[in-house]
Amino acid sequence: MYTDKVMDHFTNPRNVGEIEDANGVGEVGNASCGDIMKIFLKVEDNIIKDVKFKTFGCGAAIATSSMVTEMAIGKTIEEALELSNQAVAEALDGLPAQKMHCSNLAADALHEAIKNYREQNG
Amino acid sequence: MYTDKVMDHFTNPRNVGEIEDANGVGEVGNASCGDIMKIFLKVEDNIIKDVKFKTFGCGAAIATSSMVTEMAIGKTIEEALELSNQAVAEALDGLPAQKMHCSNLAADALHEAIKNYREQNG
Amino acid sequence: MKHIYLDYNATSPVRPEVLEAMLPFYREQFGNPSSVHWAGRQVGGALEKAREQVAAFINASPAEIVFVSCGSEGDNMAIKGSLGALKEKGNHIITTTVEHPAVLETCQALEKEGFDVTYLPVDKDGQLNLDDMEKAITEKTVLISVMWANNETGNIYPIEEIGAIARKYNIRFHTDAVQAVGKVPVDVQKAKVDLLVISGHKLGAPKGVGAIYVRRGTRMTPLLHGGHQERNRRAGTQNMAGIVGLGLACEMAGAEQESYYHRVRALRDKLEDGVVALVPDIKLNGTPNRDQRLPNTLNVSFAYIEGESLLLNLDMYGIAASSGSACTSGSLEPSHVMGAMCVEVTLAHSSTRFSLGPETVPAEIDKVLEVLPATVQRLRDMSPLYNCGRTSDNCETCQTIKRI
Amino acid sequence: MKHIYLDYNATSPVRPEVLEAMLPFYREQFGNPSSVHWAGRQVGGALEKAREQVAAFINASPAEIVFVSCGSEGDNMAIKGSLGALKEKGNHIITTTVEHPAVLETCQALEKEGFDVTYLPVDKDGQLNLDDMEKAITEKTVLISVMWANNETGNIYPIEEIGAIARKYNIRFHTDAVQAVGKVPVDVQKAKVDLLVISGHKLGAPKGVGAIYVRRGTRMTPLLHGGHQERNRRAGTQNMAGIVGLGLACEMAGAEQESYYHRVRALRDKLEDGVVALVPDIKLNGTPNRDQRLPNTLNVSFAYIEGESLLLNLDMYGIAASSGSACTSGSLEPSHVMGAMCVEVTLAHSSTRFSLGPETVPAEIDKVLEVLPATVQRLRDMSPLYNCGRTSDNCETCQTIKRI
Ligand SMILES: Cc1ncc(COP(=O)(O)O)c(C=O)c1O
Ligand SMILES: Cc1ncc(COP(=O)(O)O)c(C=O)c1O
Repeated sequence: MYTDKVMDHFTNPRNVGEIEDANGVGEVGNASCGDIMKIFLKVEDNIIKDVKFKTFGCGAAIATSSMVTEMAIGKTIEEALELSNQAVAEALDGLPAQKMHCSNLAADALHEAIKNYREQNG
Repeated sequence: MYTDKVMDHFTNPRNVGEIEDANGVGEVGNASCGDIMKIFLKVEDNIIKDVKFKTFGCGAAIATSSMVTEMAIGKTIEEALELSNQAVAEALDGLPAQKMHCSNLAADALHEAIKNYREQNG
Repeated sequence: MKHIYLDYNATSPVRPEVLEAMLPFYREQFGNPSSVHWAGRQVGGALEKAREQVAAFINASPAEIVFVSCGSEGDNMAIKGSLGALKEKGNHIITTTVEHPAVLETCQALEKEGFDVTYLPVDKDGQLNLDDMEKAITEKTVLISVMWANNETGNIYPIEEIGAIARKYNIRFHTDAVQAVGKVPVDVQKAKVDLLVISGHKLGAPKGVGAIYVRRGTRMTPLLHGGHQERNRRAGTQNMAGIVGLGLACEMAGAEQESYYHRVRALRDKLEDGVVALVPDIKLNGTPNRDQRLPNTLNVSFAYIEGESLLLNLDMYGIAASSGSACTSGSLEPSHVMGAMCVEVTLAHSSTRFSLGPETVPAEIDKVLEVLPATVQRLRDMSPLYNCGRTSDNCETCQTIKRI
Repeated sequence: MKHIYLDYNATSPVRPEVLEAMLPFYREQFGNPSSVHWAGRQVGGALEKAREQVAAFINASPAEIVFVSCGSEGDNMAIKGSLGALKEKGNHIITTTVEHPAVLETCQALEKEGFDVTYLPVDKDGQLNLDDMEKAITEKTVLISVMWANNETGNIYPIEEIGAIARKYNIRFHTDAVQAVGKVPVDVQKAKVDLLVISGHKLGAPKGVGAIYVRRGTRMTPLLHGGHQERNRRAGTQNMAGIVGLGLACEMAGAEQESYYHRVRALRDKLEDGVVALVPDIKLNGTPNRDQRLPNTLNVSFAYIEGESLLLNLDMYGIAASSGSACTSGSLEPSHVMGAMCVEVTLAHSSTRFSLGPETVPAEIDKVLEVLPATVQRLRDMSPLYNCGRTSDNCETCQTIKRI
């Protein structure tokens, strides 16, 4: 069902946790869909210095969360805003069709966190 | 499907043929049902001296025809009239349910032949 | 006694390679393909591989293949599922008088529910007149259902031409290809069919599995409601071993189709020529044009004798064939196919089908030709119809054996 | 890695004796039981023996057993066939909100055709209120359909009492016994059911075969029209190997039922006690009264985590279980059974079913209890819902996960 990359990120997720002094936090999804992703950002000089996640959801939800954190770190927030859910799925060598819709929201969560950062630090 | 007795009478039918100087002939069944039985009788002194049959039909039709000839020979015509299709089927250790209706008409053919004998010999 | 099996149109043994391929799915790989864990994942690939094999065999894509439990289920699903989905468009079906009961009885059941059915007649050789078909089309016609090849006579119907007519009038086209696949080339694109049914046990896969091709975009109501298997098209845990077997059987049949055709046709022709030469008073049922008949099928009536007793006599020599006699049909009437061709009723009762298969060998045909003439004669000598100058029932009477 | 299969309610491996008994029917005895010749006669006896075995297992007579292709087909046939035959009498069905999709989706399809369906609610433990049932009965009620035991929770329903109610009001009673047979005693006379469905692959027979008990005198329209197989009740060439396997599996299950119950229940209780003791923040789904649950089933929700990711984590240890999570259901919603019990939605997504089988051994339970607590904790540590003081969605929201 899942690619090796998905299983790798699912079994060894990178950047799990919270950032105590995050300056951007975003959350997407809801419990009835079975997926909630929360992203914590530490942005310095417009660059994403640190990013962590917490996710309630299926294998795809956890793997995309993990992948998006890896992809975001070190990027400017503009670059990070370019990151799409599609790009995350591709970086994982694809997701099963039925997962594309519900569980592939990690980039959205990242964008929410950036939005939150901008609001706070507008 | 068929009992050993049925198969015996089917594979080695007794008294197949016609009686040249028959004094009673009976036929039952019709082609659309797939069964036609014809019985030839030689009656002397009210006793069935000889009986032969010709049958177009399935295994059960042939076996019951053969069996009824064996059962009729030597009987008085009154005794022969007592012979029922049921008795023929029992003498063959039974017939499959779906054959009881269509293919178990040999006693009827015998009775027709006796009727014909009586008509001729009033 | 050696067994000579000439009833491949009824069922066939599972091919050894197919059985081999099935075995792991009973115990080692017993998972439910819907499961997410190892036991489910172990079999998901095999399910999709089988789908590809079936698809390739008939020139479809894998997503268009739905696995079912038998040919009859496929036919029921095709017809009821189409009529259910197309209710708004119309309520008229066109089919033929010579379809398998899985189609005919389904249509008759639908008639009771208010659908209109046209049963196209066939001529005395069992052939259709496509002008009749075009004339039968109305504004309300939503489905044409014509079998690719007839199970009793082996007649092959002009599916490509029918497909063209169906396309022209924008009518959905279903074909029961249960007897055709493996015996003649079957290509859903060329034939322009929308729905096509196959059954495993007629081509060396086991009983209890079949498939239906559903052209992309063909809306259907399900016949079996329930779980999400087969993309919501057919509920029920998939018969993994059977499906794997069907996949391989299709692949093998596809690869061997041409050599099969020539080999089995040569044997059938030998049998047909032999029967014609050696047994008097017979009637060939089906088209005399052998190119328009399945290469493995010979259906012949032996005047004056009844089919079941002939079968049982042949059976004593180990020869397995089948008959259109009422006595073997499970109903009280002789074959509706013989009726549709207006075969005289006693001849219908004596119609006998020899259907050859990939395992048939020349010596078996020789044996049949050795045994048959005397067997027929022996039964004729027992028959009140033989040599008595009786004329046969006329065609008025024969109407009574038609079901429709 | 050793595999630990705890998903017997999804499917089970074929028992070795059963497979052994099936094998001859693929090649040596490949005949079609409808044929009159040796190949057909070879298998006719086996077909009827299997019918006797199934009948004896549920205290029916052989003539009341019809072989079908799976549990889903049986349920569809029972419901649609009854409604078709009883059209004149009424158009109302009573069923429950916790049936298998093979029943629920069938009822929903019938609603679209104008039939009325009452879906009886269950309480938070998944139990029915029989007063509700009696109140739901109207003059138009022609069928009550209640499963014998639930596949997700293992809850056993009071079939004998429901049978008595159905008899009292002279209403036909169907029960989906797919999960019950083999696990608890099933007797169609005691339970006064008219229709009862079983599926082979849940009790050690292969996938692709099932049976329906049809009480003598129960009129039904066929689901599959066509040939005369199964006394005109179900068309299609019989799946001989599968049927022989189902017969033997039933015989074995009948003989072992009591010992099975005690053995598997002890293991399940050990698992249940262990989970309760070792993992905080869990919720048992189904009735806490273990006597009213199947002896092999434990369904438990682990707060704050989602089912599929738990399953995949367990899978890494070779442990196979199943989940009510939307991610594993094939639909976009979590289990309708959890919804019917008004289980809070995140808990529904985390509901996890362990179902044991005859081949389960104590060491496997030990291993699960060793692995489970840390695995749950690991996922909780990753969850935004854990330790954040967030209150769970209330029961208003939970309504949205009910399908009915
Ligand atoms: C209670 C219940 N009914 C029906 C079915 C359907 O059985 P099958 O998969 O054989 O169609 C199942 C199995 O999934 C079940 O658990
Ligand atoms: C032309 C045709 N259609 C349908 C069927 C039904 O196939 P099955 O027995 O697999 O249901 C058969 C086989 O008997 C057939 O010959």
